[in-house]
Amino acid sequence: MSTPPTEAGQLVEELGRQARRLAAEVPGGLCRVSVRAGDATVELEWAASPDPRPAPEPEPEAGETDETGETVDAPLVGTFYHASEPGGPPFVRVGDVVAQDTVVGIVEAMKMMNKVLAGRAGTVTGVLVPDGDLVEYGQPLIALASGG
Amino acid sequence: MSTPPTEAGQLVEELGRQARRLAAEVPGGLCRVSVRAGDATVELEWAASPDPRPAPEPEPEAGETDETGETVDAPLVGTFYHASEPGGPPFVRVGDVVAQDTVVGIVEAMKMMNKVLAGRAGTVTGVLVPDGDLVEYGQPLIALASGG
Amino acid sequence: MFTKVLIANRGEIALRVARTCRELGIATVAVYSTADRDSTVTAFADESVHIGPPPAGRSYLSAPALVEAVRRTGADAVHPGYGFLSEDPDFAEVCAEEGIVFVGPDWPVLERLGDKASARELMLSAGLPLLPGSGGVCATEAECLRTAARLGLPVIVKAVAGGGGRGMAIARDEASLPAVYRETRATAQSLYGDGRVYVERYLDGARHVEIQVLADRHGNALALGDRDCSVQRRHQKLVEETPAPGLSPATREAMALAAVHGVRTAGLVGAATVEFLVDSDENFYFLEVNARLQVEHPVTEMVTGVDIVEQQLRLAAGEPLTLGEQDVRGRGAAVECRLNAEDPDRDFRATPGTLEVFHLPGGPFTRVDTHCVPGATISPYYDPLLAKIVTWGVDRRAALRRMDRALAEVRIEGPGVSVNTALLRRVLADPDFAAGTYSTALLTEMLTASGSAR
Amino acid sequence: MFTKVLIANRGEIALRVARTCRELGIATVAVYSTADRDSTVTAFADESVHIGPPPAGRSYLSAPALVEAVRRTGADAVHPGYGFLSEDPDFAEVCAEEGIVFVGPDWPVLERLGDKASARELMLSAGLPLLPGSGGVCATEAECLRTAARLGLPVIVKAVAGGGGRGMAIARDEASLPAVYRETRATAQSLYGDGRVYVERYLDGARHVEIQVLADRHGNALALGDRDCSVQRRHQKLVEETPAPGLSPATREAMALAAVHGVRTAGLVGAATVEFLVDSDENFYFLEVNARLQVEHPVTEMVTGVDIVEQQLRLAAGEPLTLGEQDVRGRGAAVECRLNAEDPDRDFRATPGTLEVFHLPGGPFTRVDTHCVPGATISPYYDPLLAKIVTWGVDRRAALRRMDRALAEVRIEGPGVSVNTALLRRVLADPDFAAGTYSTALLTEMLTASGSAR
Repeated sequence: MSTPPTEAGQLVEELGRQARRLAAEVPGGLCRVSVRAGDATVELEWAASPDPRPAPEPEPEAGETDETGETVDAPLVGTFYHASEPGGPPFVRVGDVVAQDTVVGIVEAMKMMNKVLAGRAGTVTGVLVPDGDLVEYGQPLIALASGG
Repeated sequence: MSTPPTEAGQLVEELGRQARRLAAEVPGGLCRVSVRAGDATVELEWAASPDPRPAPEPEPEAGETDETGETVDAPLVGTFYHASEPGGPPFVRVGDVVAQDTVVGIVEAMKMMNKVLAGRAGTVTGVLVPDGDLVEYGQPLIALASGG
Repeated sequence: MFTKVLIANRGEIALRVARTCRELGIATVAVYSTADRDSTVTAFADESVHIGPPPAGRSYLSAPALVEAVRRTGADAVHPGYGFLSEDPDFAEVCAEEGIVFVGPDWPVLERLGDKASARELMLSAGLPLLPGSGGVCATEAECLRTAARLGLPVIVKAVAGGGGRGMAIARDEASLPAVYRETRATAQSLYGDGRVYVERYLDGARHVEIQVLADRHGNALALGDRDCSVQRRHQKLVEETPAPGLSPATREAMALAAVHGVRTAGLVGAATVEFLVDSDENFYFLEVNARLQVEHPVTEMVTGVDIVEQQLRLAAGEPLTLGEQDVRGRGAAVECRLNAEDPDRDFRATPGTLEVFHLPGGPFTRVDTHCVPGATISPYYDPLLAKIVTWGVDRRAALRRMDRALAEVRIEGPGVSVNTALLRRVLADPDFAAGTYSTALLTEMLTASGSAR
Repeated sequence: MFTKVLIANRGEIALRVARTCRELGIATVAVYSTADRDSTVTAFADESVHIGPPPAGRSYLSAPALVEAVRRTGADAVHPGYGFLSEDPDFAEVCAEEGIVFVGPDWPVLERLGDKASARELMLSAGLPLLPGSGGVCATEAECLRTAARLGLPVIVKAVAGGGGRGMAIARDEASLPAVYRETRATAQSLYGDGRVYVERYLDGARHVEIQVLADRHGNALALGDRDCSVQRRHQKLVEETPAPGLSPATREAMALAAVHGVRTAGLVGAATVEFLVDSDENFYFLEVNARLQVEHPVTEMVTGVDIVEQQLRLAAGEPLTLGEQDVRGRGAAVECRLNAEDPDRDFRATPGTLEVFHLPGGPFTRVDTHCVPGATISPYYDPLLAKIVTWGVDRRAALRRMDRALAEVRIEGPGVSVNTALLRRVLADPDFAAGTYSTALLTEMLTASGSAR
């Protein structure tokens, strides 16, 4: 079935994007993906069933880079800091070129400092959250243009 | 948007047929018709609002001929009789040619005898309900082929 | 008990009755007009009969169609719900002649109570307090004017054949009375084929309070508490609650006694509601008897734990009333809101259409009665009631807060469909309503004050 | 009372808690994982916080995420619902340290009751009857075998850190005991990071009966009646009812007294359930304390008229218990059925998917708690509970017939989605269940007898 260049087609495309994003955030065990818009359906199913136990908690230090590559998002709920200490120099400024493992900020949750890594190479085009603000999971923190 | 010759198209056609049939059964005051299948919608709206009072009860003697012209349907709930008296000659037999006002049967409801008229000219191709059976509203009684 | 009951109604009440039948092990027959072919009760019932085209006169109001549907299915009883043929003595008489049990009072009782003038006389003879009035039919305009002069204005002119808030009009001054008299006669003639009217003094600022009564064939009768139904638009109820707020226990008891006595005097068997007007001094006056199930019966069910439809069926089957005062003692308070597909901003005009989104509340102490499902079409042929939301609480305040929570969960959307949810929430927020000091004037005053229903 | 409560849960219970908060005028904060972004409670609540990705370990089980969500929104209390962190002493302790009220018992109480061995000791000291057992942790296989020899077989090996039906296994003969012991240790280690187990005599044909208790900070405690939860699949409850059928009033009272005494001895404040096993001679034995809201709390609510979530909030806010015995006297009977997206024919495997059709019952004396709507997607990350259907009746028979009527109205369809409706109706139709003479063996026997769950 070809996707017509209509609103419905665009909807399907966006749904697909969301599905891929969700799948990317999950450590494993994906079992079925179904995308539907009106009568159009795309469905994928894998043989293995998902693991019912909670996944081992990964050390939340890498920022989640959204798949459009535009932002580095908060890896957990907490307070976002630009610098490692009050008044200290910020980890990154607009225009900085970062590598995958560059620390771009810190999210403090229950007195634990969690480094936020860029996750990919690029150039910082914006710092989206003021220093000291409370952020929720997935909230965009840093705008990042591809390449450097 | 053109209607493709698909299942959806057939669905729309069938929905349209149902809507027309419903509309035909109603004595007046039709206000809005909406036919939808997936994203395809046909909608018609009339300016006058329907009369909230019950319509005056028409004398139920004409059979309701369905719009395909294939059957004469029961105009009310009751007992269907082939003849005007027990053992008498039936009003019609298969092969009979009938006019619009030919009596094709009787439906008795609460001791009232209601004549069933053919409603249109044609040839009787079947008597669908045995003599003395209880019929519900709209139940096909007589099969009728067009012309004569 | 019956083995098969035909439900001569549609919408939420047909499903309501079918549910209790199922719970009692009674087979159910639904009837439907062409417009209701795919209704919820048709899917729910054990059998269904197509009784006619959409106009009620040829389907739900057609006694021959219903009687033949009973014969076709072999049902041994007919439950008429409310509205349609539920208080029609002719239908009840035909059922009796055909050997079908009509789940409601005997037809002579329906006839006596259905004529509002004879019902007044009957209750007067039973000693119930009545508003001063014409004491019978007002046959001429001159008689009407004389009566009004004697009673004092305002007066209300009512159709003898009316009921349920239809066929009545108020005259506030002498000048307007002749027109009101003539118009009410004309309306009554066109609605009921009976132009007779009578006249009563009209009480401003009164409350509409009613008593739910059950009575058996063996001389037992019992009141199941009261309901306040003063929130009305155009004499149609919108919000109902039990117990009626702020009444003294003495008044409550006196009304219950009067209602039970009135029902017994009428020789009524089954469930009935005796309606009263109550003034600010707690004087109460008989209005009419509704000799059938009421729309608002669920509030009484939630507070008393009595299934009123079950009681109707048992009483119609000739069983004696086994409930006593101790079984029907109310717990807490309950309120009902009627969700209608209507536009309060356009004089409550019905807004039929397709329900693309239809989401109703649930959860603790919340009851929902509806025949609608997402995708259903609300037909213009019948009343616009979509659902009844009923909430219970340990007290009135708790029940009302719960109702507001529940109404906030309602999401109903469809092209052209307007629902009165916002107006209902405005009623709950009204200071007089919240204080329980409202009267039948509440809604009119609210709408007049704001110039809008929203 | 609180001004803003964060609900640290998801699904039907998050909505359940939010509803009562709204009714009490308390602002609500919902939290959601990425999988629950468009959930009903997120739409219902005043605010929502995205706390993590779908796996519960990084969202609903993440104490830091929840505490930071509280700080971000300024909530003054956290309601944990059931499951997830509801009985986690570490989370409760962190809340206390951060100045957040945890709506549940104080953390030392959770710690003491969460360790099943110490809870046993505590209840033994309070004089509650216990099944003969190891009297503490069974540290070695040899000790386990000695204990079993002393108790007689069958025995049940239970994880000290277990609860809610997980981390336990039965050994029916001596030969199988070592394997059962080793496997339970391994399971406990992997599920809870705590491999300690203990051993109790196992009762065949016993019933699972629990007492709902409320206790305040001022020394008052009250039982709200009992519930029978013997219909279980793999130690998970499926059907629950109140009152427990067929118990003598003396046993009922003795269990209630024991439960209240146990809760007081533990110093527990809030709502809790004390679970017992009851044998055919009505001897009862302490099993465990669930120091939180139970899934099945609505049956108690329908019978007593008490909103248990409201009580939890009041008690957590330090208010004294104002309810007395006379306020919680039960009326009638209630039963709950859990609608799960699972396939009884495939060992109750969860069947996540999209609910294309989602129609639940309503009407008289019927309560529905659900977070699902048509079109919703059931995620594979969480438990498969779709809805709880609760019905009330004047007696057990009426409640059960009503439940069968209600279940017959359920229509849930979606690709790959299987729902256990038919199995629930089979339970209702089972002669032992209908007679009220069933035990925890009921479901297993039903499934074994038919070779199929349908």
